[in-house]
Formats: sequence, C-alpha cells, structure tokens
Amino acid sequence: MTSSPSAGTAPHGFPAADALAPSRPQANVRRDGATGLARLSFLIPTIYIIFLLLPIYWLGTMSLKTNQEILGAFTLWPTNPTLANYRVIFTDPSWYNGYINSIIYVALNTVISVSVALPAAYAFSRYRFLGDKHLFFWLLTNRMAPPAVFALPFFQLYSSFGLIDTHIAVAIAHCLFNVPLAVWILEGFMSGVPKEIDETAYIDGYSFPRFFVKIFMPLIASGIGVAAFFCFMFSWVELLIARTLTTTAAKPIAATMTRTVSASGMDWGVLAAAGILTIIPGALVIWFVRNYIAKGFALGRV
Amino acid sequence: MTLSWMAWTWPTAIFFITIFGLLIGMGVWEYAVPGGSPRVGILRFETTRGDRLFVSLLGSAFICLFWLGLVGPSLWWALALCLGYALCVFRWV
Amino acid sequence: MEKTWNNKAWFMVLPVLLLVAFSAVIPLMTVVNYSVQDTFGNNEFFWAGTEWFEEVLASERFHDALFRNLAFSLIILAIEVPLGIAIALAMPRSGFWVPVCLVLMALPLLIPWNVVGTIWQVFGRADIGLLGHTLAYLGIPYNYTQDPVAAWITVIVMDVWHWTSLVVLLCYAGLVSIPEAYYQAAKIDGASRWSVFRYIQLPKMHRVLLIAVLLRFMDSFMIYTEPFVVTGGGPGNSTTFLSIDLVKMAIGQFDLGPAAAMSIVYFLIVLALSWVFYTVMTNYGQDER
Amino acid sequence: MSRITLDHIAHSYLPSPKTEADFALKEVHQVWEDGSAYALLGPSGCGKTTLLNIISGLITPSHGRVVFGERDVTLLPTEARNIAQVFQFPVIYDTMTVAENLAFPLKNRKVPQAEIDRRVAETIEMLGLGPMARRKARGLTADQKQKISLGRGLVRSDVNAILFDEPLTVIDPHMKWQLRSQLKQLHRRYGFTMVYVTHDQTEALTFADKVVVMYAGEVVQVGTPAELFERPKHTFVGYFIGSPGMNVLPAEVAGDRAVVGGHAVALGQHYRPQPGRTEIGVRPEFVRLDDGAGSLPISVRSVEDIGRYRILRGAIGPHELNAVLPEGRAIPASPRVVFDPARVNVYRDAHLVEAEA
Repeated sequence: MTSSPSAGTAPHGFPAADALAPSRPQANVRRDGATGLARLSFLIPTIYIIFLLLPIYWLGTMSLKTNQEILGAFTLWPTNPTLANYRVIFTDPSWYNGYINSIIYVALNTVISVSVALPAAYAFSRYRFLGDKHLFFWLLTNRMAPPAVFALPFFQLYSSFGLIDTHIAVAIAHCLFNVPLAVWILEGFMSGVPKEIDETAYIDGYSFPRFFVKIFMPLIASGIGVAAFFCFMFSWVELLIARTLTTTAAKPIAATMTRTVSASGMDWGVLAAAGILTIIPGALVIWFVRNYIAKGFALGRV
Repeated sequence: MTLSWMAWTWPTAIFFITIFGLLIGMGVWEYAVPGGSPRVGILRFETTRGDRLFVSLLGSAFICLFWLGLVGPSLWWALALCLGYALCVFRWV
Repeated sequence: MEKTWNNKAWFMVLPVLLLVAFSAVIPLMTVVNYSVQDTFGNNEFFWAGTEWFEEVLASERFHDALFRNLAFSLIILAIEVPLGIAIALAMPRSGFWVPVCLVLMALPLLIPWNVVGTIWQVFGRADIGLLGHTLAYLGIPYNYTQDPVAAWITVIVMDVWHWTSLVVLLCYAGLVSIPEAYYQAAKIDGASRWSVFRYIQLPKMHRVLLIAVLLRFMDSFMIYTEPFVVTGGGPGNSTTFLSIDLVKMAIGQFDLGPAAAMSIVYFLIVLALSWVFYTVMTNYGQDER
Repeated sequence: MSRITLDHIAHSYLPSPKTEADFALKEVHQVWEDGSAYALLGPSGCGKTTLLNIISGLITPSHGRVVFGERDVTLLPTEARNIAQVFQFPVIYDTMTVAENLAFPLKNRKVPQAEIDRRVAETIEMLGLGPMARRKARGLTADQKQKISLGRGLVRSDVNAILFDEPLTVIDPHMKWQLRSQLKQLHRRYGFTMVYVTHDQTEALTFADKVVVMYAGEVVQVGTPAELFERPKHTFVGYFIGSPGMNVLPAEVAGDRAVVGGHAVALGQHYRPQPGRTEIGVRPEFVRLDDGAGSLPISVRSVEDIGRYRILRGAIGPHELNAVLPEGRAIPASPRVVFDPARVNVYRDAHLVEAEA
C-alpha cells in the first residue's frame, strides 16, 4: 500500500504535481508486458537487415576498388577508394544510355499501366457486369504466367509490328504483368471508398470524368501511389522480356551489364559500380513511398 | 506487317474457334439468364457456370496430357472422357 | 458493398483488356500453334501432331526440371514464410525505426533480378567474395560452380535474401491492421504469447499470408534470371529449372516445337495451381461476411 | 465482484504536467459500490476512455491509486486485475466456436475441464446463445459477437468488474434496444459491478444506477439520473442531459431574485450575491406560457411538434430559450413565459451554487 495522498484538495481542484509524485515514482509508464525476451526481439529484424545489407555492402566496396585490388589481397573495405569505375560508366554512352533507356521504359510503363488500370479498377469495384469475376481472374493469371513461356512469340509479335528495340515495346510488354497488379491494388483501395461519395457527386451535378479526376482520384491518391510504385518496381527488375525485345537502342542497363565480360576477363569493378547504380533508383523510390509501404503490401484490403 | 510467324494450322484454329465459341455462348447464356446460377457443389464452395466451364476446360487439358503421357497418341477416347468429365462438372460441382 | 449491375462497365475495362490481350493472347495462340508443328526456321512449318507433347511428357529432362522446380518452391516456402512471420512479429509497431526497417527490407525487392544474381555470384566466390572467402577461411568446403549441393544452397539463400522481405512486409501490413482492442482482450482473458499468435495474429494475417504464399509460389515456380546468372543451371543440370530449360531449348537450340509443348504443360500447371490458390483466397474472404 | 475506489486519480500523458490543461484526466476521487452499474457519460475526448483504461490497467495513472475492494491494484497489469471488458467493436476469436470462445479465459487460467464445461454451458444459457454454441464465431452478427465478448467476462467467477467501452456502437438500432435491456436484466440477476462508457445519454440514463458525467477531463457530476435531471451541478450537465438541454441564461442574482436581460425572475430560495459570472439554469420542462406578472417576453424561432408535446425554440434577447409545451394550447403571437421558481438553479462560473439555508 502506498501512503494515502495528501488530503484537503478541493473537490474539483487539482493537486500540485509534486504533492503526489513522491508516493508514486515512475508510475507513468505504460505497461506492455515487455519481458526480457520481448526486449531482445529487436535483434531478429536487426540481424535480418544485416544479412540483407552485407551483400550490397560488398558490391559497394567492390565498386570503389580497382580490378587489381579486387583480385589481389582480400580486404573488407577499399584501401584506395577510387571512383574510376563510376567514371567509366558515366563517360561511356553505351553504359549511361542503358540507364536512360531503363528509366524511359519504366516510366512509360508506369504511366500506361496506372492510367488504363484506373477505369478498369473502378468498374470492378463499383459494378457487376457480364463475366466480371472471370475477367478479373484471367487478368491475374497473366501476373502468374512465366515470362519464359512468352519470350519467343513476344519477339516475333513485336517485330511484325516493327516495335523491336523501342522503349514503347518494353513498356507495353511489361503491362502484361503490371496492369493486372495495378488493377488488383487499385480495386482494393477503391472498394474502401464508400459508394455514397459517387452518388453525392452525381447529385451535385458532376459529370463522370470530372468526378473521377476532381473527387475520386484525390481520395485514392495513396492507392495510386502504391500501384505506381509496384509497376515501377516490377518493370525495373524484369530482365528477360526487356532483353528479348531490345538490341541496342533501347537496351536496359541490367542487360548492358553482361558486357563486362571482355577478352581480358571480367571487369569486376565496373560490374559492381553498374550494379550499385541500378540499386539507387529503387532505393530513392522506396524512400519516397516509405510511409505507404506497409499499407501497399496489404494491397489496400486488410 | 506479316503474321505468318503465327503458323496457324486448321486443328489449332478449330481449337481456338471452339474456345471462343464457348466463351461467346457463355456470354449469351449469361445475358439471357443473368447471375450464373451459383450453387455450392461437391467442392463445398459457390461456383457459377463460368467457374464450371473453367474447371471443365482445365481438367480436360490435364486429362489429355495424362492420356498422352500414359496411354498413347490417339486422343479421341481422351476427348470422349473429357466430355464425360465436363458433364459431371456441370452436373455436380 | 452492394454493386450495381451495369454492362456498360465493360467499356471501362476495354483498354485493359485490349492491352493485356495483345501481349497475352496472341503469343499464347502462337505457342499453341508451334506446339503441334516442327520448324527449321524460315517460317516453314510441318505438322507434327501431338508428337512434342508425348516427347515432353516422357522426357526425363522435363520430369527432372519439374521436380527441381517443385522442390525449390517448397523449400523456399518452408523457409521464407515462417521466417517472414517471425521477423514481422519481432518488428516494432510504431516509432522512428519502422520506416527505416521497412525501407532497408524493401531494398532487395527493387534490385534488377540479374543484379541480384551478380551480387550473389560475386559474394559467393572464394577469391573475391566475402561469403566464399570467409567459408574458405573457416575451412568449410564451398564451391557453387562445382558442387551441386553448394549451388542449391546458394540459389536458396539468394532467394531467401531476395524475397523474404516480401513476406515480412505483407505480414507486417496484416499485423499493424489488428486493432489494439484484440490485444487488450487477450490480456484480460489471460492469453499466453503463443495463444495471442495462434488465435489473434495468425487468423488476422490469414489473407495476407495467402497472398504471400501465392506470390512466392508463383514467382519461385517461374524463377529464371537469378539462378541463370549465378549458376547458369549448373553444375551439370543440378539447378536447371523449367524456365531455364525452356529458354535453353527455344533460343539456344531453336527446338521451337518441344519448347512450345513444354511451355503449354508448364503454363497449365501454373494455371491450375493459381486457380486453386485464388479460389481458396476468395472463398476465405467470403466466409467472413 | 468488489468495490472500486478511485483514490485521487489523475492522469497526464505528458511526463511532467505543469498546468491543469496538461491533464487528460483531472483529479477524481470516487468510491464505486459493489454490484452497482456506473455509466461514464460525456462527449468524445472528455477523458472517459482514459478513466476506463486506468481501471482496466492499460494505463497507470500518473497520480493516485486504484483500489479493488481492499486491494491496491494501481501497479498491477490488466491480466492480474480480474476484470472483464467489452469493447466498442466486437472482439472475438474468429477461428474458435462460440463455446470455445467462452472457454478461452478459463482454459488460460487452468480451470479443470469439468468446471469449464459447466460454466460455459451456464453462460451460453444465460446469454441465449444455445443454438449457435457449436458454430464458428466468425459468421455471427455484431450483437451476437458482443454477447460473446460479454460472455467471456461472465464465465469467470472471479471478475471484479465488467467494463463496457461504448459496446453498442456497431449494433443495429433495433438490436441495440434489445441488447441493452438484456444486459440490464443480466445485471439485475447477477449483480456484477459494471462500468459503462457511452456518449449516448439515453443509454446511460436507462442503464446505470449512477451516471458519472465527464467534461473536458473532469468529472463534473456523479448522480442518479433523477439528480442529474433536477439538480445539474454544472451547466454542461444541464446542457448535455435532457433533450432539449437545460436553458442557461446569464443573470444577476441577489436574494431570491435573478435579473435576466432586465426582467426579474423569481427564485425558489435565497442566494447570496455571487462574484464572477452568474447564470441561471432552467429545464425546458419547467418553462410555462404565462403572460402574468413577472413573465418574460420570448421571440419564437420555431415550434416542433413531437407528438405528446411541442418544443418551442425561441430566445430572450440574444440568449436561446427552449420550452416544452403541452399539446392543444395555441401559442400566442408574442408569447411570454415564466419559470417554475423551485426548479431554477443558480450557477457561478458554470458550477451550481447552493442556496442559503
């Protein structure tokens, strides 16, 4: 039992903070049942993150070493850090064009995917129509179809349209798996918006396009962001189709990396530098959407 | 633009025409009798006509594959089996 | 939400339909056409009937690749799903560290797949890689270019490295959506930590877990780039998965017919499994209403 | 079941609160009787959930002690306090059946199986959940789910109190009424101590023996529904309870008279002149139409016909004044009203002033 608090405070009065504090030291702690074990639980994610970062760190150090240093004595960090490898990439057009190509087709793909997915997701979330459920499943199967199955006919299809080695070809081909995903994510977010909002807007005299752009899209802005992020992500990391559909003019950076095998053996330093450079755009994009990541992975539905 | 690389043959053309015909047929059926007559069959969850068609087609594909792998190249009996299977699916699933 | 019946909604879906059909239906039909014919290039085709299917179905090579793929997918799921759940459970629910953790964890997901392969190819080498060098220093025999077991371990560890974060993020998203009241009620009911997991967290994560299992199964079943870069399918054929074999056959050897037949069998398997997962997923959701 | 003593409880979420505004819950000193039903009533953000969480042990108050019976539980965690709680949204274990849900708290406390079966059967019968005992709890309706969460408390014999945190929020209106009366019945029969948080006055008044009205982190009055109605201790109580709420008019009070906007109003008792801001409060029910001596002119804004009576919404000068009038008497074009002198309360700085003896 603690000592009884000071008497004589007014009925609605308010005891001075220090009058009661001595009898209840450190009482203002929320109890979460944090046992000793629970306090150590941060170790699991920490170890996991170290595991994730080690290989990336290794690539990073390699990119700052010369080939002699890489193949010579084994060191945990570069003894003579050099930016020479990066200089090679930024001065050679066939290297940095790979970057520009990747960014162009990824951006194109993101824009196309999200803009066609928006009306479709709206239709799926608001209406029932002939064959809707089967259509939805069919879209999803494309997300699941192995790209290796399609590689060759893809090449021929796009050649017969004269699209080989263009950015738009890769952008459209990536729609195969990005559009279904975007529809899926957006449908989840849209279903969270009450239908009454649509009806109120129509009563207020909004036309459908104006309602969609002015009222509805701001409401699901985070959903659009999440969908765009996923489209960016899957278009950026995909290589098989991108490589099949390009030769030189639209060749992605990831495909350019195979060039480092030369007569004199592997150019490890440049390869590592190119690898690090392909990680950076992804890292930047994650940083921008960090507050939506958890929500996005729930696909707006949980 | 040439599409000769698609290498159409009559059997595959007939195959795809049949599939599209089935899809259109289902569409017309759905238009005439909307709702897809959902019911809970032996798989213990709700299926509609479209689901049953999908299960029949996918199942038939596997029946043909097994037939080719285990029995032999003549698929006529396999097709008959598929038809029987599809009827069962439409009846009980 | 009650949806209204409106067939005009088709017009909103039409762009998606055309765009996806262009990239999906035409190649699919082409693959079917190839699968019943033989070609020597030059757009000349000869009727082959079901020959390629019989060949593929009877082929040791296909069976092995299929078995390897299934084994790989099951191992991946058995490691990544429990690990992902454990990490998600151990993560803080709020505070400064949450976005930092999430960003760092999401990082491997945004690395191009061949770069992932390159990272591990380098990392595992005994001469220039940290992992290979350390293992060699400790006297543990490890050489993924010679030893099939080492190659398998490398490919699996690489996949765990690459994709566990997806499971973590999905589970984490499921966990943070559980209202605080559930934990309070469990405390009042005197539930143990295990009961909280078993009766509150796991049921509430059910949906996202299914998505995780679905995505991980499908992606690991069609894995191509990463093992191709690291091992090239070797040593021998020990890490030759279906996709690798398919690309080898179609592009390397230009055996279009068998490759197409194999694609179709492969695609049918994926389709059947997808359908099962999708059905389970949607029907679980309906149960709740 | 036991008595709950809130011994000079106060709570601030800040580490070192300086002024009164830093406190989410200002000092409360109350003893809640064993077996009674208490309702915590107030608008959102008034501190009622903070107080409930202090009782349930989710929050440790920064000042004062919580005592159950004779036992100081201030520092005990929730699970050691032997309380039960029903939350705003039904909290049930989805994957278990109804019976398993009810058995869960007993199983966790290692109660023998035979005892569990007996008590679960009893509780199921008590709540009328018999027909669905073997069903998965997931598929039930919201009111059935709330019954299950209540049942998880009732099934335990050692519960000190059952806490309800706005438990009817997600229930359909017609089920709300039914569930509320069922709850009241259960309380009468089994006599558990009950603390019920709500912002709905009807719920609180029909339900509780004592209503604790909270406003801006402060307990402004504890009383029976009748007391709250007749002698609101704070103008907020008068305004919050009753529909429409009490009329509050600024007035100068001297002796047994108050002056409102230049008009004298008779008071039932004698008051000392009050310093500060003085107001009189009178319920619309005690405002009559009368154009005799001492009446006040009222401008009519609207008249609402409720059925059994009419509500006249008007104003005296700039101040709103409502009156509840019987059916069937015409309202004159420029009506005048009088107040029932015995029912007029005097407030200083929003708090009730006692009359001189």
